[in-house]
Amino acid sequence: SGDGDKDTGKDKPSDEGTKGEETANVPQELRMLDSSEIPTMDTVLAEGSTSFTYINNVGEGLYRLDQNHKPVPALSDGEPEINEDKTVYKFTLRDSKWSNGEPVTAQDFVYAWQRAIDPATASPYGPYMMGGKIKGAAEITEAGAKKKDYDLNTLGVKALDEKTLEVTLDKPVVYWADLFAFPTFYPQNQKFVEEKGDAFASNAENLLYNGPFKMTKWEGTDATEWVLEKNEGYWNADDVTLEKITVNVVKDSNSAVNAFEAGETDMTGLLSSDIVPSYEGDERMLSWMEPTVFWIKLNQKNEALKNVNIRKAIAMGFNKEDLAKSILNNGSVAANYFVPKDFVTLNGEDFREANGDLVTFNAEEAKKAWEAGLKELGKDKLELRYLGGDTEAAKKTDAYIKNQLETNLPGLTIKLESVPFAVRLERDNAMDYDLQFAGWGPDYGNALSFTDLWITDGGSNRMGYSNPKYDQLIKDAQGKLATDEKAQWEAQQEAERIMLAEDFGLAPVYQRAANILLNPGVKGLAIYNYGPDYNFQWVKITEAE
Amino acid sequence: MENILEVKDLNISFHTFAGEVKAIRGVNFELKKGETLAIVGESGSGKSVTTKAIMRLLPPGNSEIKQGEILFEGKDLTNLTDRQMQKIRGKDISMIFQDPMTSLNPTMTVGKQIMEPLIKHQNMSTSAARERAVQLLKLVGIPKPELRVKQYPHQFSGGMRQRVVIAIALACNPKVLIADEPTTALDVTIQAQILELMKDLQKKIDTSIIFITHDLGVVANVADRVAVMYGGKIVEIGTVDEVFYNPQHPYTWGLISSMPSLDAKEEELYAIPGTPPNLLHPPKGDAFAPRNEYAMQIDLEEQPPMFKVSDTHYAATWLLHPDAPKVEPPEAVKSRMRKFMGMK
Amino acid sequence: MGKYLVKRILFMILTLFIIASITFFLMKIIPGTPFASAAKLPPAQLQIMKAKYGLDQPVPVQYAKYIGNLLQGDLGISFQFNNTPVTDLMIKRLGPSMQLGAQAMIVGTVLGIMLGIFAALRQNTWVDYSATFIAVLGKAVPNFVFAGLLQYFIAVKLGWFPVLFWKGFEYTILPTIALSIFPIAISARFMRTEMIEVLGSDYILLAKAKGASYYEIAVKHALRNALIPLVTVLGPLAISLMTGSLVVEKIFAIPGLGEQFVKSIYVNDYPVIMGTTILFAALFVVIILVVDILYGIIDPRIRLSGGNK
Amino acid sequence: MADFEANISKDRFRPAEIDSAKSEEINKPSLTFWQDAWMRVRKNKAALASLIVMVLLVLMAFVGPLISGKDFDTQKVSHNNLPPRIQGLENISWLPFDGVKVNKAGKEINMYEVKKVDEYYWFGTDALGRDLFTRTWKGTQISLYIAFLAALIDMIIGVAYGAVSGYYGGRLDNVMQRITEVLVGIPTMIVVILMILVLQPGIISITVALTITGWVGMARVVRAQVLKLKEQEFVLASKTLGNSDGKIISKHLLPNLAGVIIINTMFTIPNAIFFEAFLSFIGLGLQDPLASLGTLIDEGFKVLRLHPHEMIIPAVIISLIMITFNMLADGLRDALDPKMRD
Amino acid sequence: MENREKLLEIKNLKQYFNIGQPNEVKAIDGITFDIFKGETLGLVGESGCGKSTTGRTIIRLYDATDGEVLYKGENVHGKKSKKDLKKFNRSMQMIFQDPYASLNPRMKVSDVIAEGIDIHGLAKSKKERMERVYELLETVGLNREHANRYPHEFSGGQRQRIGIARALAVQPEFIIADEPISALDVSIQAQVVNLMKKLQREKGLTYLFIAHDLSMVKYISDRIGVMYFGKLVELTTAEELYKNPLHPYTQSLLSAIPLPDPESERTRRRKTYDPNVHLYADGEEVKMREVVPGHYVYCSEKELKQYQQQHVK
Ligand SMILES: Nc1ncnc2c1ncn2[C@@H]1O[C@H](COP(=O)(O)OP(=O)(O)OP(=O)(O)O)[C@@H](O)[C@H]1O
Ligand SMILES: Nc1ncnc2c1ncn2[C@@H]1O[C@H](COP(=O)(O)OP(=O)(O)OP(=O)(O)O)[C@@H](O)[C@H]1O
Ligand SMILES: [Mg+2]
Ligand SMILES: [Mg+2]
Repeated sequence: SGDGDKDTGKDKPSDEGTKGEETANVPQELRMLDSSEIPTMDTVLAEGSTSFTYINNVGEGLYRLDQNHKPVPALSDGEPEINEDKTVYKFTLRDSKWSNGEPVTAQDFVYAWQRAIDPATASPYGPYMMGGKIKGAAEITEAGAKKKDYDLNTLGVKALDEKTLEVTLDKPVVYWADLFAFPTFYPQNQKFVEEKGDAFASNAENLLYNGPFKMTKWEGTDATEWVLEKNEGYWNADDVTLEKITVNVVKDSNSAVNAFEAGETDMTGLLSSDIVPSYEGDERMLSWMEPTVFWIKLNQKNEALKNVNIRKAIAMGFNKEDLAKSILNNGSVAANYFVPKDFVTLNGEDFREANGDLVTFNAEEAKKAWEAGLKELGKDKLELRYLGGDTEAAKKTDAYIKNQLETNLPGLTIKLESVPFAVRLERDNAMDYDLQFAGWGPDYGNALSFTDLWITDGGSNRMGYSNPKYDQLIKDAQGKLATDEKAQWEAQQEAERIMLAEDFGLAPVYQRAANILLNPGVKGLAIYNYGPDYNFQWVKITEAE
Repeated sequence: MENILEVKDLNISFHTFAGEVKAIRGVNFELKKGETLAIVGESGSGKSVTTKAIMRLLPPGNSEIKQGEILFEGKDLTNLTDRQMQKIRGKDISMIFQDPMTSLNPTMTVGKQIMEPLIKHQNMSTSAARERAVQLLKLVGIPKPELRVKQYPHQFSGGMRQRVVIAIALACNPKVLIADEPTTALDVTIQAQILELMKDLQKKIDTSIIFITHDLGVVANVADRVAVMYGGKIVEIGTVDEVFYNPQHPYTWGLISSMPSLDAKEEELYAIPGTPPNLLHPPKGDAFAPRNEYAMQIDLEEQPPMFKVSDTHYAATWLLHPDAPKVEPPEAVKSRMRKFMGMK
Repeated sequence: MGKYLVKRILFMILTLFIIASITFFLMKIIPGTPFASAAKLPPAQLQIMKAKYGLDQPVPVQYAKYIGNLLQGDLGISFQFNNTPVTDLMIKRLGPSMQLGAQAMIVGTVLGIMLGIFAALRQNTWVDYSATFIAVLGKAVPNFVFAGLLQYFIAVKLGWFPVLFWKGFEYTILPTIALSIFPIAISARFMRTEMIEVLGSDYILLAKAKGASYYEIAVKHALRNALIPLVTVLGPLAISLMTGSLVVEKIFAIPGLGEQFVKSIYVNDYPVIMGTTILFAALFVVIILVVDILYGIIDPRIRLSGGNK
Repeated sequence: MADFEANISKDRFRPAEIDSAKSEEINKPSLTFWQDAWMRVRKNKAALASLIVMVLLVLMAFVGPLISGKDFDTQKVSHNNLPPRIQGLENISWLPFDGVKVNKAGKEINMYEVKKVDEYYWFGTDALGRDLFTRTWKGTQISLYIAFLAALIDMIIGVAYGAVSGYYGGRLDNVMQRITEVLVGIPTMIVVILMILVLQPGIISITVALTITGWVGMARVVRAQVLKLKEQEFVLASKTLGNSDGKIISKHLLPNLAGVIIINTMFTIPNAIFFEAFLSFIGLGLQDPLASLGTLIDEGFKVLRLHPHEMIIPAVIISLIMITFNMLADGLRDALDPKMRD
Repeated sequence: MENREKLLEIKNLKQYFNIGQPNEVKAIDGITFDIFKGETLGLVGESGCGKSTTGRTIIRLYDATDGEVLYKGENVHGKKSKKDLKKFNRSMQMIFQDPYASLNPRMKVSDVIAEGIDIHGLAKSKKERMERVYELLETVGLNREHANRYPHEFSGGQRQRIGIARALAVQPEFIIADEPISALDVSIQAQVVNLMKKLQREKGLTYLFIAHDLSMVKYISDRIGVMYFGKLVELTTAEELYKNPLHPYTQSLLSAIPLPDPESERTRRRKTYDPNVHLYADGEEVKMREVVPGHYVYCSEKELKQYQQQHVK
């Protein structure tokens, strides 16, 4: 997975020769802004992209995402030995050191992973990333929830010796390399963690580093300023040019832009969509497609939304193109799908190229379906509650969609309910909505991170979508087809088609574009679609022209 | 005796929402060195306005001296600049107000408030001024003055506060002291003390006093001369004996006879009927005419001039016109007049 | 006096307790989950997390526990800032908020008082009208607009001050100005009213009669008396400045309490909501006490009656 | 001194006929308290001007949405983000009503020509192509509504609370005072945000939230005033006549509180409007497509650099409202203050 | 005198404020006297000695701390039914000191006066109510045109008369006048005093007349009580009090009144009162004692003798 043609990260290795010279007398320091504090630097507890970003830059796991967003062996010395049915992986570790001088051992992995799954830790992402993938993970969580005894040693991870790590999976996983590159699977030094106790990861001093950078200043989770410096003890330190990264938190997008304009920073956080149009065509703005898709969830427990015609009418009943181009106007594109484009490719072909547009705006067809649906329901009017989204553009988008639907589908009344994110999550969980504007970003680079959402009673389905055909296809993709990339791919494409074009189980709206302001002198920034946001490992500062 | 202060044909108006209030309409009087001139008259007759005009303390926004002169030692105060006036206030002319409870600054020690004019007008050093403040407090009869200078007004009783105000007023040995109802808010016993104090002090520093009150008893106690005001004018002026024992103006008659006397027991008090004039629309003739039982046609048409009764005694009533019919004043007045004849 | 103080302090504690209790139950009715990843997590995992933070217990039990911990000075740990004790969070964030609030308070009241005095001394002239206008405008323009414009024009366009952050005195200037506009407005209007009232009082007349100049009257006599009632407004104003500077903190990227507090409400970070509320309330009761004491210091009438009785 | 002309006809010295009843006559026209107050307000130019502007604003709030011929929530995406253009004024180049926008390079482009729009949007359009003229006045309507509703409820609760607390005094007063202390002690922010989250955003919850804490100020003022008033002799007189507490409060206290109440309300109104704008900033304002001046300013502020009109117009109107209310409140205070009367 | 009907008996009345608090005030501290039907009892004393408090306690504006007030033999402060209360309220009324504060500025004069009529249902119709108002206005020397005006349009004296009309509206037998003329102009005071006297003659009213202007008090009162710091120190007829002031405080009070007579003022000697002159021994009983019939002085047994000697016929 991964993709090459984003606007960024696109410095080809060939450029590097010239850059080496350019960087000669420029201080290799990057000053950047982030939009939130780092909630935790404990790999085991991390759950958000901010944590993942900095953990990724100061730490390292078996694998590591490269400049092209491809997992490549890192602490694992070369590819692992994999057994016949692709469930047991044996890694040999390369020689590397923690920042306190101790070697990174296989035991460090076992300790970290066991800690992540341990119910006593109550890590959010540990069980999420391991459950159903690493052997024994789901069982431990179940036991923990029921307050029963559990044995951490049943987790499928073993240190055969100092340098050899054996991982046992529940079943074959196509995207296994992505998993082992994910920060949740990074090692931790048991002695250090236990020594520090509660203080572990509470600030820069109470952490160990084994990645390209070290944190030299970070006063804790609520710090609004931190500094990363090159880690000379990193096994691949020669590859790192950047000496120092200074990060400051700025929550207001306008303020960040002001700081950038005043030359106080080299890089802003994501721009709010209101700002983007004023930088159109400006070389300082960096834009790319995120694999984040926004859609309207249709609660199929609702009497009316059980009706496929009604769902079809809603899914086709609003003009997404106008929304993306005129209203959002920040590079986002209309989504006629739920697996995003620029996300996964197979043999150079994007998932989207193959599966195309599945549900497009068509006012006429929508109206037809609407009337048919109403007839089937025996109604001439319908009122639906619409649970609003939480993004900055949400209110505008919601207003627009409401207006579109009500115009295009006569007899429909939409009752907008805009609520904060935490409330929406809870109501999503309780399925207390009719329509819900929501979005999803992946955690690993496989279409499964989207397609497995909609299996019957899937943990994140939460809209009552259920189709045995769909379930079967996904089950196959996760299971028996896992070793056959092509077949797995096609099964998922078929599933997506069924879900959208036949069942109209979801109304996709748009795929989001991301925009930041970046000093043109900053080269080699790697931007990732899932897990961490950025990797600074290859960044070089050149004279800005 | 020389005149230290002369007020000539003073006319003052206030501009209010309702229109022009002609509060003072041609007031004339003079104050001699060392004497006490009492101004009596009912509420709203213009007593305070007259004296505030002398001090140039009328509210700056809506008041206007339309006409007239106020000569202090020959200088016309109405022409002075603010700065020149500030030099006179508190030094040559000082003033005591009616309400001792509100006329002291609650957040400043009593000592400081007494020292202020001393430092300002007599260029005293702080320590000298403090010493003088203690002396002044002693002078006005406040026990333990050394302690008291450091206290705040609220730690003083009403009578003591008024003494402090008097001390402030006397700090620079003023040539003229204006006392605007200095005892109205006080008890009779305390009033008596304050009056005695003022008379004592007047003797010591030989100042001239303008004493405003509407209590005739107080007037009888303190005054050398008396001016009776009504409706923005002085209607009768004379020595205290003349005004009390030989009053000429019917309003003065009314005032005197409406006071019950301690010895005689009247069945009914003499009451001046009606209400004071509205100075927004002052009457064409004598302002007192509508309440005057002896009013004549001319009273309604023309304002009476000041008729001379004696060298020191004048009254503004047409009754003194030779052509006017002789009228019988009320019994209380008549008995006084008889006494007056006897005195002569 | 001592007895009075003890009584006051006991009552303060009771007030705090009531506030804490009310907030606790109110907070529990806010809908929403405290777990950011709730959309992804399987039910078993959510269960484990709830158990860890004691959220699976009945509310009264949670309440009893909370109050128990509170009495031992333990405010719990934050959800959003993983495992960080609320006390630490607040201590770090309180500094900038207090400094900014205090600076804005000083600038605001000093300027506001001056404006109010000028307006009162020149009542119903253009000076008065323009002072009133400035004061009203200060209240009329929403804070975020004012702060945003200041940042853009003064910092970005003119480059006179840093745009963002909290790293030294020059960084505090723009936020202080932005935040002081409200106290300027309040104190200017209050001061004007009080000054006019004081200037009309008998003792001012007496001061004039003493020959005091314009300046002496305004500064020596009127000011202090007009200030006395202002003190009562200053307390609550100080609180709102030191705690409610959300807008300014956000726009100028200042690591203060306001922004963090609002966010904690959004993400249902219960311990932080509680901790901050208790802190604010404690600040409030203390400042009210301080104001009362200050009142006594400024106003000799109160000082004495308080002492005597 | 008595140098009068001697020749005054004797006739004039005959006794005058004076009607004794006449002396009790009052020549002033009878002005009630309110007439008198109105007269004072009229004399105060700033207050009068404010009153006129305020009436105009209120009028526009109701008439405005009707006269542009456009709907406040009709979206026309192809017409979005247009600058203002007004017939007749469009050719006066220094007025900002020519539909021209200055782009980043400093070049003026007529957006109406670019987008091929024939219509006139007097205040321009927003991101969804909705007519800002209509939305602005609709927003004014809602802001005013919120303000008035908040003021009203504040007035009712605050006045009742303050009056009862002050009138009965003693232990009841003590308890009620402590309650307000606690209420004030809970940060307004948390109460408001909690209320809005619990009740869901919208006009009602904003009003409720405002009301929960907003009335404390009013209660304080009223209580203080009642404490003063209840010692007034006219209240004692009513007591000696045997009047009941309820009657005394309603007939003697409340009418005399009217001035303070009105003045305080005048100050409450801008506070409510301001607060609503603040709520919009933290995302708790009204639900689209409804708009208040607060939400309009908030939305406009985000695109200030690109489409300044979207913020400036509502900001000017909110400022006008604030200023007029404050000036009027000042004027009323002067007019109703008993100390300022004769 | 002795056989006259007692309208009101005040027995050891006490009124303390802020009891138990550090700022406790003993505003009246055990006073005993009677008021006879049809008389005017004057009450004088320096500011703050408890005159107003006495009046207000008698009319139930305050609950007495101790002692009792018997009105026609009935305890005023005892528990009362609503009906009894109304009856009481009708029989006893009050006139206040401040003509500006005693009328509700937001009420028309007619409503001010008719308040009592409304409360006690003394008029059957609107018309009758207005008739009563007009009648009352005329009784106090105002005219019917005034009914529709507001208090601020009247002068102090007129307002005071409106206050009197309000009190008269319920046809009381007993009126407490708390410094009804202190705030009035000299020229107006006589109007009000004359009116009060006239009403007393015509309606057989009984007054408790509180003031500190002794000349006016002497003029209007049949008997006068002198108060000093919450205690009644002397009580006798007006004539007797001026002729034979026995208590040193009374003497000092009388000597302080300035008379509108320059001649006597020039010769006046003021006496001062020092409470220490009494030199009461511990345990000595100090109370109101009758020095000569009808003349009571607050004194000890020893002083009584002294006073009796001092007394000149
Ligand atoms: N600031 C003012 N504005 C308008 N009218 C005023 C002002 N000051 C005084 N007057 C009017 O001037 C007239 C005279 O008032 P002044 O204060 O001199 O009366 P006075 O004789 O001192 O009465 P009192 O015995 O009540 O003090 C009154 O009619 C009063 O209403
Ligand atoms: N409600 C109250 N609470 C506390 N103290 C009071 C109260 N009313 C009166 N007092 C105090 O009781 C004492 C007697 O007051 P009162 O008003 O009866 O005096 P007075 O003789 O009427 O004085 P004046 O001549 O000034 O009217 C005073 O010291 C006063 O401060
Ligand atoms: Mg006066
Ligand atoms: Mg009294």
